Amino acid sequence: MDLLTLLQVLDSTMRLATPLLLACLAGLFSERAGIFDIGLEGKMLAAAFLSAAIAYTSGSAWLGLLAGIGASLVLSGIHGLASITFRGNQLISGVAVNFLAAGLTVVVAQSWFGQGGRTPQLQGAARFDPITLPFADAIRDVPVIGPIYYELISGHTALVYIALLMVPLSWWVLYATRFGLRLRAVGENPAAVDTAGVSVIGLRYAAVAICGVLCGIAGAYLATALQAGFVKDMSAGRGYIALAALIFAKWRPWYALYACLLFGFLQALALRPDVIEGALGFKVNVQLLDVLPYILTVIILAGFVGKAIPPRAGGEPYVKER
Amino acid sequence: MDVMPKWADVVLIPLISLLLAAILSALVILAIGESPMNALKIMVDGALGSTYGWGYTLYYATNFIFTGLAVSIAFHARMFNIGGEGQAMIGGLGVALVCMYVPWPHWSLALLGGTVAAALFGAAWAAIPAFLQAKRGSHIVITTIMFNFIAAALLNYLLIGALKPQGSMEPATGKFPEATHLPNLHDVLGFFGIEFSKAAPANITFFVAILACVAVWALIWRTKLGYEIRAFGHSESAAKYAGISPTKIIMVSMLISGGLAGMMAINNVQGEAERLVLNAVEGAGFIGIAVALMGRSHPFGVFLAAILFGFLYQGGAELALWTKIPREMIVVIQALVILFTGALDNMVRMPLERAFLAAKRRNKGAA
Amino acid sequence: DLGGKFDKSFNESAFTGAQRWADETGGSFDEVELQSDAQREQALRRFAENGNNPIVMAGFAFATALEEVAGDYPDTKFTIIDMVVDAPNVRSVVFSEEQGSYLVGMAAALSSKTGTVGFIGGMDIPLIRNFACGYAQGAKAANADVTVISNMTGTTPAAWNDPVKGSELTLAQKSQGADVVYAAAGGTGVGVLQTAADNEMLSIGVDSNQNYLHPGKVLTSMMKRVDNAVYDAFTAGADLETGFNVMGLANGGVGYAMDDNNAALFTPEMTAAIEAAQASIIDGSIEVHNYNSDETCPALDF
Amino acid sequence: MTQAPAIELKGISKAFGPVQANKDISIRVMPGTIHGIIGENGAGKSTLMSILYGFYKADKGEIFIAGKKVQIPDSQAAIAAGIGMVFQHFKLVENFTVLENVVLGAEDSGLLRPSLARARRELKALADEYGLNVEPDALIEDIGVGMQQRVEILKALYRKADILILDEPTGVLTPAEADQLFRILERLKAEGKTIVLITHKLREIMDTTDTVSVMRRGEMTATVKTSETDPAHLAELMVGRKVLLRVEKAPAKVGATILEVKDLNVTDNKGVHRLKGINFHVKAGEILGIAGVAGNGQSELLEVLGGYEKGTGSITVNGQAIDLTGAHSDGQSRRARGIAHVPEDRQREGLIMDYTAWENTAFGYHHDAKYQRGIFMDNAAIKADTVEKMERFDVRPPDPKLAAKNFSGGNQQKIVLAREIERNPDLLLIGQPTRGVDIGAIEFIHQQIVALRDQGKAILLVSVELEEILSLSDRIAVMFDGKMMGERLPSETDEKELGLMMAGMTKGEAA
Ligand SMILES: Nc1ncnc2c1ncn2[C@@H]1O[C@H](COP(=O)(O)OP(=O)(O)OP(=O)(O)O)[C@@H](O)[C@H]1O
Ligand SMILES: Nc1ncnc2c1ncn2[C@@H]1O[C@H](COP(=O)(O)OP(=O)(O)OP(=O)(O)O)[C@@H](O)[C@H]1O
Ligand SMILES: [Mg+2]
Ligand SMILES: [Mg+2]
Repeated sequence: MDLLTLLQVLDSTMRLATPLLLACLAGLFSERAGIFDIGLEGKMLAAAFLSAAIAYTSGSAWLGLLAGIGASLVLSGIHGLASITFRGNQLISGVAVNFLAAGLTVVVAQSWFGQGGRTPQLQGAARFDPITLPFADAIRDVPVIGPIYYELISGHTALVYIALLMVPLSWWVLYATRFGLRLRAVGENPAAVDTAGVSVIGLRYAAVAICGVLCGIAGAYLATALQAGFVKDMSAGRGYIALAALIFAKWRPWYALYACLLFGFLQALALRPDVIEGALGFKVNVQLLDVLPYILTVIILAGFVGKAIPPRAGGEPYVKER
Repeated sequence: MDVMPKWADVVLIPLISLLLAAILSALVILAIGESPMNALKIMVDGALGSTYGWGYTLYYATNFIFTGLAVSIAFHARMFNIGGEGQAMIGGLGVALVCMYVPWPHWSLALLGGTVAAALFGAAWAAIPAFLQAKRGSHIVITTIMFNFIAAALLNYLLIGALKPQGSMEPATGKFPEATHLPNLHDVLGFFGIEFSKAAPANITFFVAILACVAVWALIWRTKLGYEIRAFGHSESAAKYAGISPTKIIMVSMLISGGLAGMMAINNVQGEAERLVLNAVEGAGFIGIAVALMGRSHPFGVFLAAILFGFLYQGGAELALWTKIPREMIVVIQALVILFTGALDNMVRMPLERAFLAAKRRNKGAA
Repeated sequence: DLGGKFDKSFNESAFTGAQRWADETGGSFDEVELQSDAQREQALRRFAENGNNPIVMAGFAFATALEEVAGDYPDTKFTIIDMVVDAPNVRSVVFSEEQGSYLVGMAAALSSKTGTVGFIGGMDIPLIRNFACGYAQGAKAANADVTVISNMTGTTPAAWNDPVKGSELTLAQKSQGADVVYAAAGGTGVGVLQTAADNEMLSIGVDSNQNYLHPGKVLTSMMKRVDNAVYDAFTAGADLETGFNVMGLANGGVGYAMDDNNAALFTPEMTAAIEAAQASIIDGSIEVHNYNSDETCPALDF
Repeated sequence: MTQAPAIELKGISKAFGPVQANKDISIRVMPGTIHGIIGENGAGKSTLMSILYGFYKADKGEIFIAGKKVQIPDSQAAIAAGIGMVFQHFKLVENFTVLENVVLGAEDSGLLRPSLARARRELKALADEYGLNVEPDALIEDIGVGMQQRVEILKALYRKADILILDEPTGVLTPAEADQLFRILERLKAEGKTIVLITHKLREIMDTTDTVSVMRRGEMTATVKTSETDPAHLAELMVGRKVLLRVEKAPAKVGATILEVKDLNVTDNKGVHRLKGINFHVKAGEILGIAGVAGNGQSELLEVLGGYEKGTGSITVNGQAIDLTGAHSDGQSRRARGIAHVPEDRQREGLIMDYTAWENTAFGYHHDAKYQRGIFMDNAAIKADTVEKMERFDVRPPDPKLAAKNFSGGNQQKIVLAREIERNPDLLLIGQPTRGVDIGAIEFIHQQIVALRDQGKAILLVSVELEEILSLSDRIAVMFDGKMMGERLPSETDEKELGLMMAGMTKGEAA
C-alpha cells in the first residue's frame, strides 16, 4: 500500500473518527461524574436532524450547529431529570432517549419537509466546508510531508479541528481545574463531595450538559459537515461504538483519542476491500469487516487488553435518604 | 412497614405513567397537525375492531411476550439483557435450519423441533456475554448490544450466501416446506367453532407464549432456582453467604433469558413468514425491555404489557396506512412509555408515597 | 421499497408516476411506505379490502407477500415491479437495466480522463449486480482497457440509505483513480452524487433523471421509467392487462437522460457513439449480457 | 456563666419515610467543652449531628451557633458556620491523594495548582501543631483507617472549624490509637474549640467528656454533667430500665474437639495477605471469643469457615477435613457439615432485605428436603416453620409476610439467630452478634448463645466489643494483622492487656 493510499485511508479515518471522538468525550464527562449514558446515539441523531433542518432553513451551518447542540441538550436534560433528580435507572433512561430520538427525528422531519423523514440537501453556506490550512498548497509537492500535510492534516472541516482540540481541553479541565477535581470526585464518591459543601446535583447536571454539547457537535458534524443533510438513523450505531471506545480508553481523554482513531481506522478500512486484499493477499468478507469494531469491543471488554475499572459511583443515583 | 399498598405499586403507578406517556404522544400528534382523537380511533378500530385486527395485535403480542419474559428473567437476577434482538435473530436461524433441513412428518413435531432449536440458538447467543459477565465482569449491557450487531452481520452473511436460493433477489431463505407451517388462530379457533380471520398471522405460538408465562412464573416463584435467582438479584453478597454461586446464576438466568428471546422465532419466522428474512425481529427485542418494565417483571404483567404493545404496533401500522402520520410515531410512543414506566418511575412514585404516608399519619392521629 | 420514498431515485420515481396520474386524472391513491417485511402482506390486504384497484408494488421484495395475497383477491389487479409473480391477476414489470447501464457505461468510459470508472451499488443483490454488469460491459465496449471499480454499500436494506458510507466509498474510488462514478444505490446515491460534485468527479444518476441535483456535475442518469410503469398501471385501472412484460431500450423502459443540465458534458462524438450502440442494441446486433440469466458477468467479477 | 452556647438546637425533628429518627430534640453545648452523645444503634445520634452539619435537612427545628440563629440547608453553610464533622463512615475519595481530599470543596480558585500548594504548606503546619502526620501524596485506598480518620480531622481543621463533631471515632481504632486521638481532642479543647463526641463506649464518655446527652428511639432522654453520673446510670437512661451488663453462665463442660484450624492462610482478590498462618481449635461445649480491631482478619476468618472465601491450610470439623478451594468450598456444603453461621453484617449477608421473613427463614437451607415438594419448594411448610421460630425467639412483629427490611435491627438479628441456631449445628460461627442491637435484645441473644454452648455445641464468637468478648467467652484469642496474638482465659486477663494485644503488642513490649 503506497503512501498516498495510506494517507487517503487515514484521511477517511479522521473523518470517521471525529463523531466517535466527540461522542466519546461526551460520554467521558458524563460517566466521570457517575452518570452512565447509553443515550449518546440518540443525542447525536437528534442533533444531526435539527442542525440539518435549521442549517437548511437559515442557510447557516453555524446556526445549524447551535440548534443541534440545543436538541442534544434537551435530551440530556431528560436524561438528567430521570437519573439525577428522580434517581431512575440510567440505562433504561438511555434506551428511552435513543428510541425517542429515532422516532421524533423522522416524525418531525416528515411533517416539516415532507420528504420521507429526511431533510433537503444542504447547499453552500448551510454546510461546513473543508478548510485548507495555510501553505497547504504551497508545500503540497514537498515529498512525504507535503502530501501528509495536504491530504491528512489540512482540508478538513472546522468541526474536525474542534474535535481534536477538545482532547487537550478535556484533559486540562479534568485534571487542572477545580471543576475537574470535583467532577471526578462526584463520580467516585458523591457523599465526599456533598459533605465538602459542594452540590452533587449541580455537578452532575453540569457534566450531563457538557455531554449534551459535545454530542450536539458530533451530530451536527454528521449532518452538516460529513453529509449534506439528515437521513433517518444516520448515526448508525456510532454512539455505541463511542461507548466501547470510552471503556477501551479507561475513561481518559488522550486514550479516548487513540481508541476513536483505531475504531475510525477499522471503519475506513472496511471501505477499502481493495487495500485489505492488497495487504493480506486474499479477499476478506465484507460483513466481517463491518463487525470488526464490535467484535474488537467485546474482546476489549473481556479484559484481554487490561481491566477497565469504571468510576466507582457510576450508574448509581446518589441517594441520601432511603 | 411498606409505605404503599401493593395495588398502588403494581396498578396505580403504571397506569399514571401510561397516562402521561399517552398525553405527550397526543401532543406530538397535534404538533404535526393531525387529530389525536382520530388517530386513536383508527388505532383502536384497526387493532381491536375486527378479528383481523386482533389477529395482528396478538401476533405482535406473542413476540413481545417472549422478549418481555426474557428481559424479566434477567432483571430478576439484576441483569440488563439488552440483546434480545440478536438472540431472537439467531433463534430464527435455528428455526430456519431445522425447518429446511429436517423432513418433518407433521407440524406438531415441527413446532416442537422449532421451539427447541430456537431456544438453543438464542441461549447460545446469550452464552458468551453471560460468560464474560460472570468470569471477567465485562458489562453485559455493552456486550449484548455488540452481539446484536454481530448477529445481524452473521445473518446477512448467511442470507445472501449459503441460505439464499439461487437467483432469488432477496436476502432471505426460501419458503419452508408445507409440513412445518403452523396452524394460525383461524384454524385453531375454528376447531372450537370460533370464527377468526383467516388472513391474520397470529398462530398457535400464541398459546406457546401463554405456556411460557406460566412456566416462568412457576420457575421464579416456586422453584429453588427461582428462589436463588431472585436472592442473587436482591443481594449478591447475601447470595454468596448462602452458598449460591454467582457464576451459576448469571449463566443460567442469561441462558434462559436468551432461550426465551430466541423462542420468539417460532412465531415470526416459522409461524408468520414461513421463511427467514433479514430484520425479521423488527425491534421486538428492545420492546421487550419496555414490556418487562411495565409488567414489573411478573409474567402476568408481561402478558398484559405485551398485549398493550401489540395494540400499539398494529394500531401504528394502521395509522401509517390511513393517515399521513409516519410509522415512526409508534417508536415515539414506545419511547415515552419506556421513559415514564421505567426511568421516570420515581417521578410518579415519590409524590404518591408522600401522599400515602400523610394519609397514614392522619389515620394514626385519628385513631 | 425499503429505502424511503424520497430516495431521489427508484421509489421517488414510482411516486412521481402515481402523482402524475393523480394530477392529470384528478384520481386519488393511497400510498404507504414500509419499514418492515411483516407489513407488506398486511398493507396489500388492507388496500385490497379497501377496494383500491389496481395496487402497484415497487420492489422485488413484495413478491412473496403478493404470491400469498393475489389468490385471495381475484378481482383486484396487482402490478409488481422488478420481479415476476405468476398469477392471473398480476402484471409483472421487469426492466432490462443492463441495457441502460450499458449506455451510461459507454458515456462514463468516453468522458473519463483517468481511464478508470467506478460503480457504487446499494445492497448487494443480483438486481444491482445486473446494473454493474451492464455498466462494465458498456465501459469496456467504449474503451477496451478502461478499469472498472465496483463497490456495494452493504448487505442490509440500510445500504439503500447510507449516504455517509456512499460518499466515503466515492472518495475511496476517487483515490483509486476513478473520475466517473455510477451510483445505483437508492438514497445512498445522494451521498455519492454529492461527494462526486464536491470533488470534481462526474457522477451518473439512476432510475429517475438526477441530472438536476448538481447541474454540470452529473454526467447523465440511467433512466428506469418506473414512473411510466406506475402511470400506465393506474391509467389502465381495473382493466389493466396482466402478465409478464419487459421494459427495455426498445420500448423506452430504460434509457439515458439528456437535458441542458448535462448537455455541455457530451461531445458530439460521444453522443454519436452512444446513439449508435443504442440503435444496435435495439435491433439486436449488440447483445448485452443479463447477469440474472446465469449469475455471471463477462466484464466484471464480484 | 452567661456565655452563649457554642451550639444550641431547638425542637429538631426528622423522619425518614416511616422512620421517625429524631423527635423534637433540643440540646445546648457550651464552647470549649467536650460533649458526649450516647444511645442505642438507630437511636438517631448520627441523624441529629448530620442535621447540624447540613447533611440531612431537619423537618422542624432551629439551630443557633454562638447565640446567632443560622440556617443550615447544606454542608457548605455548616462549614461557613465553623462546623466540621468526622462521619461514622468516612467521606473520602478512595483513589484521590490525601492532599486532593483535603482541598476538595475548599479550593481557592478555579485552578488547582495554587490550592494544592497552599494545602501542602498548611498540612505541614497542622501536622507539627497537633502531631497529625500524614503523607500528603499517598492515596486514601493505600493508607489505614487510623490515617484516614486523621485526614478527616485535617479536612475539618483546614476549613477552620471551631466546632468538631466525631461520630463513633474509636470503633475502628486500637486502644493506643484511641488514646492518641483523645490527646488531640484535649489539645483542641484547650484552644477553645468545641467538640461533640458520639460513642457507644461508656468508658470513653466517662474519661473524656464534660457533659453527656442520652438518646433513645429518636428522643433526647437526658443531658447530665459527666462528673455527676456513672456507667450503670447511663445504661439505664439508654434503654429505659435496669440492665445487667454482665452475663450469668455456668462453667463450661468441655468435650471433644469440634473445630481444628491449622496454618490457615487467605489472600484476597486484591492480592492482600489477610490471614497469616492461623492455628486454633474449638471444643464442644465451649465459646472461643476472638477479639480484635475491625479489619484485622476476623471477617476473612469467618468467611473461609463459612465457605465463601477461599484459603489454604487445613480445617477439620469433627475430624473430617473441610474443602477450602474445590467444588465443596461453598456455604451449602459447610451447612451440610453441621456448621451454622450468623454473619457479621446481617443486612448485607444474613438476610435478603427484600425477602419476607418466611423466605429468609429458608435462606441458605432452601435445599433442605423438608422444604421441598416434588420439583417445587414447599412454601407452606416454610411458613409454618417460620411462625414457630418467630414465636420461640419472640420476634416482633411476629408476621412471616413482613419484609426483612421492615424489622428493626434487633429483630432482624433474631430472625437470623433463629434460623441458624434452630438447625442445632455442631459448630456455630457468630460475628458481631449484638451490633446494631439494643441492650434489651442483647440480653436475650447472649442467653441464647450460652444456652447453645451448654447443649455441648462448639461456638466461635467474633466481636469488636471487648466487654462482650470478656463476658461470653470461655477462652479468648486476639487477632492482629491477620495473625493470632495469643490466647488468654477471661479470668486471667483484662481489657488493658487485650487492648495492647489488639494493637499488636504483648505485655512485655508495653511495659
Ligand atoms: N435504612 C432504613 N430505611 C428505612 N427504615 C429503616 C431503616 N433502618 C431502620 N429502619 C426502620 O426503623 C425502625 C427502627 O430501626 P432501628 O434499627 O433503629 O431499630 P432499633 O431502634 O435499633 O430497634 P431494635 O431495638 O429492635 O434494634 C425499624 O422499624 C426499621 O424497620
Ligand atoms: N439515610 C437514611 N434513610 C432512611 N433511614 C435512615 C437513614 N439514616 C438513618 N435512618 C434510620 O434512622 C434511625 C436513626 O439512625 P441513626 O443512624 O441516626 O442512628 P444512630 O443513633 O446513629 O445509630 P448508630 O449507633 O448505629 O450510629 C434508624 O432507624 C435508621 O435506620
Ligand atoms: Mg450513627
Ligand atoms: Mg437497632
